Amino acid sequence: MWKAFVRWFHRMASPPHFYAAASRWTPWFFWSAIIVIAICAYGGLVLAPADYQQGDGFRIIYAHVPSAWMSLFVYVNMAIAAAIGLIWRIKLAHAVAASCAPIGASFTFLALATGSIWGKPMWGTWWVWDARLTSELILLFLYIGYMALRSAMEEPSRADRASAVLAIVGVVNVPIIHYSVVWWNTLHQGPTVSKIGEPSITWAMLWPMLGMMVGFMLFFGAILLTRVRGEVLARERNSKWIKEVAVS
Amino acid sequence: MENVGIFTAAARLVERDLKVIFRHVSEALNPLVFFVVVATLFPLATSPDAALLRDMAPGVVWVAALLSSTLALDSLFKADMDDGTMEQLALSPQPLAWLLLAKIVTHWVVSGLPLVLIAPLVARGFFLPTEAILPMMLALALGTPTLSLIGAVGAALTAGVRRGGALLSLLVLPLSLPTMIFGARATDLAGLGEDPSGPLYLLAALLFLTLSLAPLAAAAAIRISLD
Amino acid sequence: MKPRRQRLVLVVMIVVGVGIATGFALRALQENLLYFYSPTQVAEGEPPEGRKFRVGGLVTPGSVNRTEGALDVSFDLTDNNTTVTVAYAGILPDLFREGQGIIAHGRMNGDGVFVAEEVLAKHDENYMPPEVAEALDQVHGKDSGP
Amino acid sequence: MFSNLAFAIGEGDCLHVTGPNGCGKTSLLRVLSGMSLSESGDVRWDGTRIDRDRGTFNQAVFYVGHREGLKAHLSAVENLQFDLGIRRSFDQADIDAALERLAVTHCAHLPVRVLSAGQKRRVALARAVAAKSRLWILDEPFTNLDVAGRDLISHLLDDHLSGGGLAVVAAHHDLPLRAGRRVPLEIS
Repeated sequence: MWKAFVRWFHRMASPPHFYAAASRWTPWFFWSAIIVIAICAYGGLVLAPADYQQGDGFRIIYAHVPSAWMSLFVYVNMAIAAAIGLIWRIKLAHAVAASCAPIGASFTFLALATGSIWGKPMWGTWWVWDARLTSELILLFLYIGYMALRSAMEEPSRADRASAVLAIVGVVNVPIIHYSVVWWNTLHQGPTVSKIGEPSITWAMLWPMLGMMVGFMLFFGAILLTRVRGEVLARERNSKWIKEVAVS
Repeated sequence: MENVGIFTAAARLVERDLKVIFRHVSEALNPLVFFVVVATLFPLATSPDAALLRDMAPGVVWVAALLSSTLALDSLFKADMDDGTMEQLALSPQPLAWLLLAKIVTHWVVSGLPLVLIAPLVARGFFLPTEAILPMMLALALGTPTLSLIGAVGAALTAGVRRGGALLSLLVLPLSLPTMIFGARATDLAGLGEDPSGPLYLLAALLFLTLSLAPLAAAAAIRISLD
Repeated sequence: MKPRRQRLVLVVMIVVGVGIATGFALRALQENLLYFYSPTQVAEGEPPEGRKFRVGGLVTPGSVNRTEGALDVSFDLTDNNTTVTVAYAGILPDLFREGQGIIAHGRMNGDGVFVAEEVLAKHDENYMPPEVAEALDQVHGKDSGP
Repeated sequence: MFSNLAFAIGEGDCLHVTGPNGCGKTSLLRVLSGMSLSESGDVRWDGTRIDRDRGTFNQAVFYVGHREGLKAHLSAVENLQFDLGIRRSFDQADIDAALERLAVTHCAHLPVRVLSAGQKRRVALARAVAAKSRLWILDEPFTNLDVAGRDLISHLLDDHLSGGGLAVVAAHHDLPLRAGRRVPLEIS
């Protein structure tokens, strides 16, 4: 089992193989993401009942929570890919890390925007300097810093490794973001979904949210594969297999 | 012909760096002057109202400290990269992370410690109560080395980049925010006559964490910059 | 010192450093990092005099007084132990209602009234349809709290 | 930049790297010194990969690159004291002898920034002599040196090689050696 995985991993690390496989997978990811998101949007916006306190306003969680979650997930992904690239010197892993950054930054921005829209009716203000929102903002800065460092370096291999170090250093910040709700007791609610014990959210409200997370993940997969394909094309533009792909 | 231990090597590096700094001391004083000037800007930009200034004091001290420490980072590795002495450090038999730690400590003694010492003056100018001065100095003494350590990683990453100043700030400031938040919070609590020990413990935790990990990251970054 | 031993010394120093950091972090978590005072703390005079601070608690049902034709409102804030009266002039957030947890930012005036400059609703971790909330209410009274 | 290079040198050997500008001489030397990573392949010292035991390798090697690696505000003596000081215990006599050998004793106590380019080069090379490293990696050591200087470096190399030392020298000059074995390596 493990051996088979290692073999698969090594094969995927070769750009032509990856390129071909990614081209095959992308539509699957994309269309399943569309279907899952559509079903869950219906479930969340129509089927789920209104909240006893927040009314219909709570429905923005179906966009806010998955994007906030994705903003962290993508960052961790990026750091893991960067670490793999740094330790085993796999160029494809660096390409994955590089492709993650703009996607993660977009999710972070989306989480901030939806959080702010949600905050207006719920807290009475567009922006609260609470731990979670602030950490999310710092996360956005981290993404921007990562992309800036990458673009400041002319040599791709040096840019790969330097930004990998930055991603790994930045990932130390991610647990601080996740547990900030516990650490700094502020206005934001605790993490509803992972609360153990008595369920504090009814099933009719919960399943569209969990489904949305899956949908966002699939969507991320589709975008990531597309971006990595572009990255690989740019990096390997002088190699022979690219010409074969381009001709066919 | 006997190899030297890591402590002797570190001591010699500190000695060399101090010698270099004291031969053009005016440059080393810039961050300190910057700190005082930035703090002076706030009353001029807002108002000389004592109550307002007292509320702002912890924030002003920490923002000024963060900015001045970021400004000072530029000189941390850049000169050594430019004259080739960083190559010699990287090729010395001593662990590079350890040597960089020695450099960071020297750098802090020259650019961070004076901040801690002059901060009471600034704080009094902002009418911070006397009993808050010592906790504030303690918070700065715990926090500014952390800022130097985190900053060193950014400085190492941008050491090979031409005109990396703005980029350096962009990388370092977000990572430094927790330190600034806890530091300002500790100062604030002390100013309100409350117990600042919670955030002070967190500052200490951050200091030890960065003390153990930041030199490793900086060494990895320097090797990449030298490549 | 042999290189191998040097490396060992460094690894030990790193482990010890991370250990000390963890110790300090755990110690910090035992400290009160709270961001606001409870009405009991306010009654006992813990917040500094003459300075702005935050007070958090539940709005006592039946205590909300609105001034006709103005935005002025006053209400009692409780932690089920002590009560503090809050005066506020401005638009209250949607989630402000009796029994709801809120946080007010302001300072005490001479008459023991907390004059708020800002009122923020602290919404709880429960999401449920109104019927469920009602049913819960009937069983053991309104118990949404921070 | 370059590929399919394989070579080994032993005691008394001097690898002479030649080739036109921009062919990667400096890059090769940086890979050999352990400063740069090669895309593939590895560099071994006494049979061990150099990135596995940097301490031992770095103790045995001295690299002099394009940049001298001297602190401009310190004197030649202070620079040498530091560079030796982080490597091993040393005598002042080692330093004085090395500076004497490179004929820069008269300016040994001036700040390096007032020295001429040739004098700086000599001070940088004096470090390699004083460090008594087994392997010298010299990148264009003859740059900025006068005829007497070049002659001096050749003699230094002779002494180093006949004492059982190793050297890697990148130079588009001829490398007249009277001792040791010259291993030519041309990169194109």
